[in-house]
Amino acid sequence: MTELRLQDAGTARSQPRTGVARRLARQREAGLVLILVLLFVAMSFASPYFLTWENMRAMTMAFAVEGIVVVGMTILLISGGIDLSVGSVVAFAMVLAGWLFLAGIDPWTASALAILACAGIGLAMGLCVTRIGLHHFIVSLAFMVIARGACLLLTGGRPIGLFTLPPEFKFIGQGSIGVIPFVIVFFVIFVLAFDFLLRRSTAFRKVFYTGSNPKAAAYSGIRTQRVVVATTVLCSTLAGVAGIIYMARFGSAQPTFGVGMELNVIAAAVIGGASLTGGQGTILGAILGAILLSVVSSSLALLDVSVYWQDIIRGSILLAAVSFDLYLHRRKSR
Amino acid sequence: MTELRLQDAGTARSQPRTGVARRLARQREAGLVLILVLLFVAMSFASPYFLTWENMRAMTMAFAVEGIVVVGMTILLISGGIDLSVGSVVAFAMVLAGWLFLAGIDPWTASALAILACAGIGLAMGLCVTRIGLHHFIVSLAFMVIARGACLLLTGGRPIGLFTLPPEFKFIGQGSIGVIPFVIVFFVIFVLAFDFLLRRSTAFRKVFYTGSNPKAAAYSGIRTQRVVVATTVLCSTLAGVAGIIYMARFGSAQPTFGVGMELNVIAAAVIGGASLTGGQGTILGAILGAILLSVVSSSLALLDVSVYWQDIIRGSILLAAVSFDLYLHRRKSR
Amino acid sequence: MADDLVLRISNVSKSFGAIQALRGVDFELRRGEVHAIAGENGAGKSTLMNIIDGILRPDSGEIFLNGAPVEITSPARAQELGIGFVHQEIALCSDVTVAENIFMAEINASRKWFMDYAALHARARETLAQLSPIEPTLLVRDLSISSQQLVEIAKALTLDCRILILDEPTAALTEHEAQLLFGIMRRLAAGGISIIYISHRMVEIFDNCDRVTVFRDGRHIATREVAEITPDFVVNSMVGRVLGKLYPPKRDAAAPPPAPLLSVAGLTDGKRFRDVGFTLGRGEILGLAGLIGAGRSEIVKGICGLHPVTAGRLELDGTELPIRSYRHSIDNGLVYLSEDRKGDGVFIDLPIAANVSALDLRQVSSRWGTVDAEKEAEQAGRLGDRLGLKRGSIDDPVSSLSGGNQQKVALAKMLSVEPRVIFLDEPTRGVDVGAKAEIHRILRELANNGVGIVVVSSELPELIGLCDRVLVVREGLLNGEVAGDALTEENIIRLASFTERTVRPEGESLRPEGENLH
Amino acid sequence: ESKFACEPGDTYIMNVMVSAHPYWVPVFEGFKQAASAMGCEVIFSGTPDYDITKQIASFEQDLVKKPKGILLHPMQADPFIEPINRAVDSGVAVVTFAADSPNSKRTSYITSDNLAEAKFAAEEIAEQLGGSGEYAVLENPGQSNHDLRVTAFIDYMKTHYPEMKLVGRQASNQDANRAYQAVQSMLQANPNLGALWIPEAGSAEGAVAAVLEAKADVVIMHADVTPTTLEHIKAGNVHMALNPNQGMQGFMGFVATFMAAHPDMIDPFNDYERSGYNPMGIPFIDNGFAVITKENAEDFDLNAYMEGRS
Ligand SMILES: Nc1ncnc2c1ncn2[C@@H]1O[C@H](COP(=O)(O)OP(=O)(O)OP(=O)(O)O)[C@@H](O)[C@H]1O
Ligand SMILES: Nc1ncnc2c1ncn2[C@@H]1O[C@H](COP(=O)(O)OP(=O)(O)OP(=O)(O)O)[C@@H](O)[C@H]1O
Ligand SMILES: [Mg+2]
Ligand SMILES: [Mg+2]
Repeated sequence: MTELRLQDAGTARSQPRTGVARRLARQREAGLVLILVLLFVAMSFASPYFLTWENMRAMTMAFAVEGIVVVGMTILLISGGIDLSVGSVVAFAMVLAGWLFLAGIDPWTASALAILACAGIGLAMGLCVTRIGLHHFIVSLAFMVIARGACLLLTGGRPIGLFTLPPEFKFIGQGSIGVIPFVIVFFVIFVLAFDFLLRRSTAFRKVFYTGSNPKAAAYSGIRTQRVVVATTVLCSTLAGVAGIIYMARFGSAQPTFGVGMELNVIAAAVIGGASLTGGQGTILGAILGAILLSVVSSSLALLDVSVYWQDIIRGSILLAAVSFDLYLHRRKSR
Repeated sequence: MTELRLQDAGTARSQPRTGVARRLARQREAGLVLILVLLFVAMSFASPYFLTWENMRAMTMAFAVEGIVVVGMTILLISGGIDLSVGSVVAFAMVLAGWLFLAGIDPWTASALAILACAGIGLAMGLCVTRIGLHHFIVSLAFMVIARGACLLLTGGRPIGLFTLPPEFKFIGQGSIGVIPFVIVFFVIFVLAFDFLLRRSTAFRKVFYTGSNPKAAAYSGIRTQRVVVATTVLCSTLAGVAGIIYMARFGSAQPTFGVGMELNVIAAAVIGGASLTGGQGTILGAILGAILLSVVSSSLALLDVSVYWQDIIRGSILLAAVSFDLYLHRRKSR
Repeated sequence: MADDLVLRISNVSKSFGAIQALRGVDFELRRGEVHAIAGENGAGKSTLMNIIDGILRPDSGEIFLNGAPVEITSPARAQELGIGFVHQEIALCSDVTVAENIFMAEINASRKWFMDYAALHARARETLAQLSPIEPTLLVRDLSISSQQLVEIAKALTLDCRILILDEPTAALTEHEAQLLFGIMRRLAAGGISIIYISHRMVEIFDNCDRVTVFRDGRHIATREVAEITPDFVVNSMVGRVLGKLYPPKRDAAAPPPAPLLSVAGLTDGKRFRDVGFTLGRGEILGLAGLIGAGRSEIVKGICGLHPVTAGRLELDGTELPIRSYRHSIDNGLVYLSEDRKGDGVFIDLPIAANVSALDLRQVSSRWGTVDAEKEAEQAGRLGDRLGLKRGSIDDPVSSLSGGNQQKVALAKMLSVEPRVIFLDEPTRGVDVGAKAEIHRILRELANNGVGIVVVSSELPELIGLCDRVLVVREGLLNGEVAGDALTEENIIRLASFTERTVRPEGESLRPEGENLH
Repeated sequence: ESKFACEPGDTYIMNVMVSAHPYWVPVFEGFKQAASAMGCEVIFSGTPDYDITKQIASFEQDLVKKPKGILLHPMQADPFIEPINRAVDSGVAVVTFAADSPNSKRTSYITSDNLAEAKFAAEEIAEQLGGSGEYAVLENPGQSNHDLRVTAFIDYMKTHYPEMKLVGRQASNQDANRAYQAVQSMLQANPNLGALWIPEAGSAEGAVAAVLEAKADVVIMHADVTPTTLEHIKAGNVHMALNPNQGMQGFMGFVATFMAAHPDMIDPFNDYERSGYNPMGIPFIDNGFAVITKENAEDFDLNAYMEGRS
């Protein structure tokens, strides 16, 4: 089959395996880890500030919240869907929670309601896909515009200042447990939990089946429509959670927040081995993808590379990293 | 089959048919035409300015040049690819041609070189896909960033004023043949030509085969890699052509032009029946999709709808239109 | 004699990772002969054909065409060399019309700028007429698997080739279409075209082929004139041992009729079939026969909740069972094995173990709702061994298996749950003789344990050898039933084809002829 | 009757890009106040998108409504030359604000002086740091007024305060999260960073979050305001913000547009009759800017201001 186009040839298989295969699967992520290590070594020579605790902390903070969205997107991609609305939904969660808070509701309830509303958006999208039969792409594009519109409507386009949020709420975004920011603690636990669930739980196994071959899944008695709706809802819900954390962190809600986030998030998942045609992907890989993207950006800023060169370098590194990863993966699987 | 996800069930089939089937195929586009007609009737009641020649001209000009990119994207989608870099490549063509012109090269040669450079970007992307085996999505995302960086680098982030472009060059973008702008004339001929080619020419039929099932196409002796490279190059080249026309129209080159264009262009193609998994799509449908998106925007502007509502309405109309279209299509195909 | 050799394969080897698919294989093809290749699933037959067609490159070895060494680098090159190939796995462009699929290679090679659709459709209609009247303007996605198989064959017939490779072309065809195909093959061979014919059906090999080559474990075992040997010889050299009986003993016909397990009444979908009614006994194996497109698949899918029905009643063990969804059916012990292995039978990119466990994950999960990888591997290993699955690691994707072994994975999936009623649509498609006998044995064993089994098959000997009773479907109606001594090919074919297009008034008795046959 | 008033039905349009941006709200408020003083109708128009093609289309659609004049914020200068000229030729007065199209036939241009803002900011920062230290900027390549605020700032520093060292120049593209990341990195690379100049408020929100997290002592100045940055100013996290006088921009913008639509009201001492230009033209009107500090931050709460207006 060497002659054929190997569109997805390099993407990972993420099913739990035993023995050799399990080690191989780990090695898929090992490719990305290797690239990251190389980057870290290079950077620690290039800048004395790179390998400092503060910089590591800062870099982690830079992708931790978006990482939550990456998790949702990866699961959705595995099920065969895609969601362009995540950036808008993040903003919507911020704005709605902020608006409710200013209307006098306590911030925890306001946040819960906002996250629920995001889940509602996910449900609406999921039903459009399964009931009407539209494609995820076009449905989420429409909801990306609608959710953004809702943000504008709620705020009149103006950012909402939430300086009055109580400190225990702000703790979510700004607090630390010991020296480690709460955001990072939350993020790490969250990622490990979802990585475990995705590899092991029967519920998420059905997501793989559905994404790999929806027809065969239906012929295995899996209610694929429910799986699709559930993953869509999950992705929107996690975007909502991320929105609330951002709100706690910035102490404000911006209706224009998260524009363009979707491409970044999808890119992270794909770098980490998720397939755009469904059935493949891992949380760990996707998060490594997000880390790669973020560390490259942070490094360029740290080195004070000219703005005009940054994009070119970022794009090239992205390309080089995925090519190298694919190369490693191919060699290993031989 | 009720249990199955009907992801792409509604997307068009674009093969030429005979007799009844042919009429059915036409009707696919007829669904979109019907939606557009309804919109036009509603709008002409809603606003006395809608059905004026000036408004029609303004609305047509708003999508004509982008329509050229839509054509390229549709063909690429049919072949199974996707291109997120079109917006950046449009800007790159403008900026490079403008830069060369200011460096003393005559505008025609400068434009030809710029379009050639865009084709080169397409070639690079196509080779990354076919040779390295990366996915179109991630490759074009990287090139979207790189091309944008190249624009910034060439211009230092500032627009290039091209007031000194000779009038015969500006004619491309600003001139009229009789009362009809040259851009519109060019666009109509261009679209009709490509629509015909895609339906009839043996070369473009291979694009359908490749997109529908690359393996089967390869088994039939089609060099699918070449087809993929060719469609990728074509898409970038047409983006380059659009960039040159924009430059002639605006008399300037803007490094930030076309941000977010890719989603709009892909949405138009998908509304018009192109499948994101390849093998399906028509030029006419895609252009009707572009017209729909553009007319909705223009109509909202004309009606002075509050900006805070516009996005919500736009998103909802998009959703309603694709659902209605799918509904019509389903009924008909019964 | 030497110039009679069209194709010579010399010492070809090919491996996929750790799996050695071909080990120094030799093969010779003469002009105008029909040369059968036989071998167990995973013996390397398809791999060799893929090498001849340029889809795969051999690790070592040489290919000679008309005495000259050639390097076949791509299917396009193979076509230039006059090699045509009907793939075991259907590979068609589903978004494209039948006509364009048939003439794809020609369109590709054509120097013409524009398509002439009128001529294309006319010629496609002509080609198809030799096999089955499929409308050339339909999209391939709208065809049943068997029709797609016919299109795949028609595609090869249009090629101007000197060597034609047919890799299990009849696996999804009924007797009728298969006979048409054999007629065409003989005509082509008479015209000097050499044909490589791969099949697991001995009858076909012995009725239609001149020579036969046997492979085992990637090795060339023997090549003989068909006239000089017996089927037993072929089977024995394939399997490497003497095989017992092909079919297990049936239910004792003298025994009292079985207690009814599942009864179906008035099943109608408003399109493909209507007023279907029958009763399946406990421990009975019931066959469903019919021509392509008779609607057998739809009927069984309808019973399982995989195809919408407008009317109909099911009774399982005497209690009514509403048709809701396939999940509901599974939970009540009804399972269905699809005829479209690749389309909806297996998850081609997922590991073998994950495929086998898909029907009921609870069996392989821990108390906490997490999949236990060891249990899963154990289950797949056990069922795989039972079916003689030839595989690498249990974690390899199904795509790394040979066609017949993929079918075994699909079967293992069915057997993983303990169903009360099993519907099998072409269960032994592409399965080798040995494994087939084993599958039949397993089915009979299940039946003896009280499971009801319905087998849809286009292979009449299988229906006759395996089933206690066979229902014949014609144009969506049950047209009769044969059992016992009346269970013969002639009777089934007669019921299946009857007079063409006789319109039967609604409500008239459905099985007068069947009654007569008892 | 005063000639400084509208005939019934005379309509004036304010056309902008990214029309949901809150910046336009006080501008349009000023525009409306002037219009109502003169008995004119107003329409707020433009495109919600950051897309010049759409803005041109909306501008051309404005023309279909036959307004007396349009106060325009052209997203880019040159692409608007032809549409503006066509409008002016068809008798619709056009005045630009906040961004210009200098080569077109627009009659006047009103804006806050970005150079003056940059100069003020540079002076203030240099003073705060005592004339020497490290500073950094955020920028949005491609956004002309932001570009001007940044480049002019850097140039001014270079020429007037050679002791002030530019150590970081990162793009944030008006995205709080990107600004947050960029400032974090800059703080890591430059522990002695003393000041930050940010050309708009959206990025400032992210920048402040980063500075607070790093517990760094940085003098932050930015242009424009949002509710959050106001609070930061009140809390002392942001040193100072410079805000264009949006009300005057809208008010004077209207007046200039009205004047441009009524050239017959003036007969000045110049060659306008011979040369044919609009005698009401004013090449540049400076609407000025306000300096927002702890003391006056209260008065720049847009939500409070818009309370009871619409
Ligand atoms: N792409 C692949 N990757 C790994 N192993 C493969 C691949 N294709 C085939 N194999 C292995 O090569 C061996 C030969 O397979 P092949 O398909 O040639 O068998 P076959 O004789 O055609 O069997 P069948 O009768 O089932 O079609 C099998 O063991 C199979 O598992
Ligand atoms: N989705 C569909 N739309 C239209 N026609 C279809 C569709 N699916 C199948 N058919 C038609 O139905 C017939 C095949 O149906 P089906 O496969 O159920 O028959 P069958 O009796 O199971 O025979 P076999 O499985 O041997 O082909 C063909 O004539 C095919 O053209
Ligand atoms: Mg095979
Ligand atoms: Mg069937």
